[in-house]
Amino acid sequence: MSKRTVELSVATPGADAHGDPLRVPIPASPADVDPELGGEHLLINLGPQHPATHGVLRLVVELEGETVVRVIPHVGYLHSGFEKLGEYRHYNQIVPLTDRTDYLAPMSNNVGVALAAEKLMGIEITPRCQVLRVIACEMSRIISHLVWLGTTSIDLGAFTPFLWAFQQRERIYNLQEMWTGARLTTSLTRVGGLLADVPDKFVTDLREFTETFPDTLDEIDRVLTRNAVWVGRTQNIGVLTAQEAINYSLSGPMLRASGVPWDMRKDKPYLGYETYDFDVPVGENGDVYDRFLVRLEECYQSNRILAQALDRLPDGPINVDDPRVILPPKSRAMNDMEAMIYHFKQVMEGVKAPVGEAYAGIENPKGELGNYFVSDGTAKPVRWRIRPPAFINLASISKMAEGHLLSDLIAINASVDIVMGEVDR
Amino acid sequence: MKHLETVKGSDNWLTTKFTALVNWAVNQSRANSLWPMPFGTACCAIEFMATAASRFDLARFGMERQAFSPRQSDVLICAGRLPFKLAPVIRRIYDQMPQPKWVISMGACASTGGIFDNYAMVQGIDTVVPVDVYVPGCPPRPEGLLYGILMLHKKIKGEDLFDPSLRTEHLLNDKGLRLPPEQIDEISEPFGNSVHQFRSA
Amino acid sequence: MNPSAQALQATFGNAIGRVVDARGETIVYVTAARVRDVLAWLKQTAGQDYDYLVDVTAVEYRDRERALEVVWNLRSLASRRDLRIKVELDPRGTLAVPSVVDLWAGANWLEREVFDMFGVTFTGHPDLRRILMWETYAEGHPLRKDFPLRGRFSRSEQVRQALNVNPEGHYSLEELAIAESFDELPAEMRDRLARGQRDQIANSE
Amino acid sequence: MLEPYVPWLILLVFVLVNAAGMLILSHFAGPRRPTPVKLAPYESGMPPLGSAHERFSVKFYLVAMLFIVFDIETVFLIPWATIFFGSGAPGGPGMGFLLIEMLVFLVILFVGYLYVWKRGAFQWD
Repeated sequence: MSKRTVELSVATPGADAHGDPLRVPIPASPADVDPELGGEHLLINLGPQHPATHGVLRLVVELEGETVVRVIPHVGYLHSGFEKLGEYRHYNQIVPLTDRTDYLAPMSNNVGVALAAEKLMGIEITPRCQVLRVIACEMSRIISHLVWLGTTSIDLGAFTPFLWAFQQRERIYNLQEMWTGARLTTSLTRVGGLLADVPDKFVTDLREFTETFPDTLDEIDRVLTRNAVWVGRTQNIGVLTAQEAINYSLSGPMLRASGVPWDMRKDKPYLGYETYDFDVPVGENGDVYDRFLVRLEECYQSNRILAQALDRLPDGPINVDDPRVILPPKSRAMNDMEAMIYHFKQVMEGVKAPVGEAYAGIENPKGELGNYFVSDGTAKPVRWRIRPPAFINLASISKMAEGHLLSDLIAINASVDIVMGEVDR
Repeated sequence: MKHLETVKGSDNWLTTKFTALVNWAVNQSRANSLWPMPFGTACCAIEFMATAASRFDLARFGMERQAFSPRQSDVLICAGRLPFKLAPVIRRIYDQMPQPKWVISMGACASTGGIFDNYAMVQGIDTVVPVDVYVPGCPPRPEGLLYGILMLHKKIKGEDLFDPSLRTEHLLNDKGLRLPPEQIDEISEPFGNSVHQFRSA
Repeated sequence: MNPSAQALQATFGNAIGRVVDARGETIVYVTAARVRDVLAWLKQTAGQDYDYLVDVTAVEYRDRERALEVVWNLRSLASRRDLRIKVELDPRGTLAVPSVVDLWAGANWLEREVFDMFGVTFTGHPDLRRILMWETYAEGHPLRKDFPLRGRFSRSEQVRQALNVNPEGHYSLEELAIAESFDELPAEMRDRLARGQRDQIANSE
Repeated sequence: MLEPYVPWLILLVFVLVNAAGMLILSHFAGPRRPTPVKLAPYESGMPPLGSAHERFSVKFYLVAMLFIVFDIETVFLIPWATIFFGSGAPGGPGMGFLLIEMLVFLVILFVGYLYVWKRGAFQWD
């Protein structure tokens, strides 16, 4: 930020050699004459309780006039000790904990922890369960991106996309409620299967959603993408090059917006994602505008995956039929002695895992969500580590925000798409 | 006008009717234009946003204007769990709200610490700030929160304007707590399933 | 079996301990002294180029004899290979491990969190402070196995500590310096900072 | 002679009485319960640090002054515009004369605008 000096001078009654009035220069810019007069830095708190911090994040911002000199983020204001609680829970009891970490994409978190537990125990899930889990992950991606779209557009001044986005979210909430009984805290998966099979009305409603959802996306696209204010506020703001993105271990839309084509669904496929036909949007210059375009395009792609998943939904059991892992149905448990014993052992002692450890990373809407279980043979994990994509993406905000205006800092903070439940765990 | 007839046992017909009228008028206007201070921390905040959005529409209850600063808000809605690191923040914001002010504790985690009976979580925000209405649920459905708000309306309409004890400012006592320590320990006792949280093996 | 494991054994010989290959993952145990060179080697040599740090964490086992492990998950984006490096530390001894912030900038917060939760100090970390708990948190390191689930203090003491945390619990010394507001600080805080006393607040009984 | 303005004056009086009344009434009737925390500045729930009375750089003051100058210019345009179109009345000034007069005013201000532009006051950073 260069200090600009303004040369002002005042004509005095005297005359110089050429007879012109003698001009006496006035030190116009105080900063040159007396740096102390230039104004010290102002320290403000974009504190835990702030409409633009998307949760209880706290940014201590050092300002010079309007320009951000430095941003010091403080997190931990929603630290709820999930990993400590995980060590006191059976594997199936950990699933309800996971909806509360990233509460914008609850089903995707349930699938993540179930995949890690099944990888630890070496369980192969049924094809119908695989497709249903893909449906769950893609629905979570849509509602998470819709919340991001709504709140970011509010931050930058556009209120209507928030209402459009939340109207579509309510439709997915209805589907989630139909499937699991809860709008938000779904606790969908169990080790080796799912909570319940989808009701028939679910398939028709989801089909109808996939047909009408792109219209709302087109409206949001038409309102925002070529909107002069939106473009002006987001283009080449908070730029991260591909090299910096990799060095800061970013993941998900943040990484892809900087031009690194890494998507867990394509590069380390799970749940049969390699058999689906979808493409991964990759940005060029890694600014806030590219992250918006990447996330908007991802909504379209998720919609395509949902349509394909509905076409190929095989019928058959949703749970693997291994009585040590999945509760026997109530009818058999009450009549058949062996089933009752399995039922009793599972409820009282939980599902035992072999000694060892397993890490399973999935493509969560925020980035690569990893669940790392270490087990010593008992039914409760020794260590449950959540690899938090939002936490790691947020760490780069001080690098992105230097030198920008304060209003750009709000746009950058919104573009990181943080959810504090996952950042603080 | 149902509320007016319930005034009983008052000494003098004329004055009681007058105070009842003033009470009715002021409380009615207060209840129907509560500006919420959404102290949204966790999952309940998303459900609060869904309540404020177009389907469940908080605007029907005069709560259209969400005030994000304590200076212009009447009811502090603690939507979501409250870790210990956030306790001084909610205490400071509650103190900085002008009277008359109320607090709705939305969700099981705010009301009792919920499933987080561990080192990081305040076991119920009533150990930090006085709470008027507890809304159960994890998260409470938007209808649940709206019912909680209606109960707060009923409470406000029953308040007496001329009773100073309702509106006095209670700061932290000399020990730096809101309640005596033994009462806080008693409130934060583990109950239900979390009593069975044995060793971690 | 990840080919990098053999390459490591060939290059570093006895610095590399056991190599475990289970469930499609390769885990390499490294001695604490050489872990810094191993990680730098993995990142910088042409054949390996593990340029992406997935995660840094720590694991403590329930039986006290087993060592506390610090875990690095590395990934090479080009060749799509994952590798997990582990270092075993004595839980009762001093927990110190070299920091890798200059190799991968993403490790900054991850290491701060491991320090906050386990008490493992990362030597060479630019700004090792607590990240999840407030800075003057006096109950210790929560994820250690000897730390009780509900914390060491009584609930009322925890609430009292939380409600009365001093301003420097919220602000790092660096921010206090930025604000150049040392003379505007409350008097008792000023002399407390001058005395360098930043730990527990005096019990006001 | 003032008949057309009477309703406007009544409105003005009502507005003044209303505004002043609300201020004075709330000042006296409104209960005040100050506490040290309530009077402290609101900084998103954090204890405030440092004072807000820092010195700002001069460019903000410069822009404010420029805004006032060019805003008043438009204020003068409004009454002129009201009489400009109806000015064919005999004996009154002709449209041409009014146009020239306003153009002179605008040119003078435009020269000032160019001077300020060249001096670089609009250059923000």
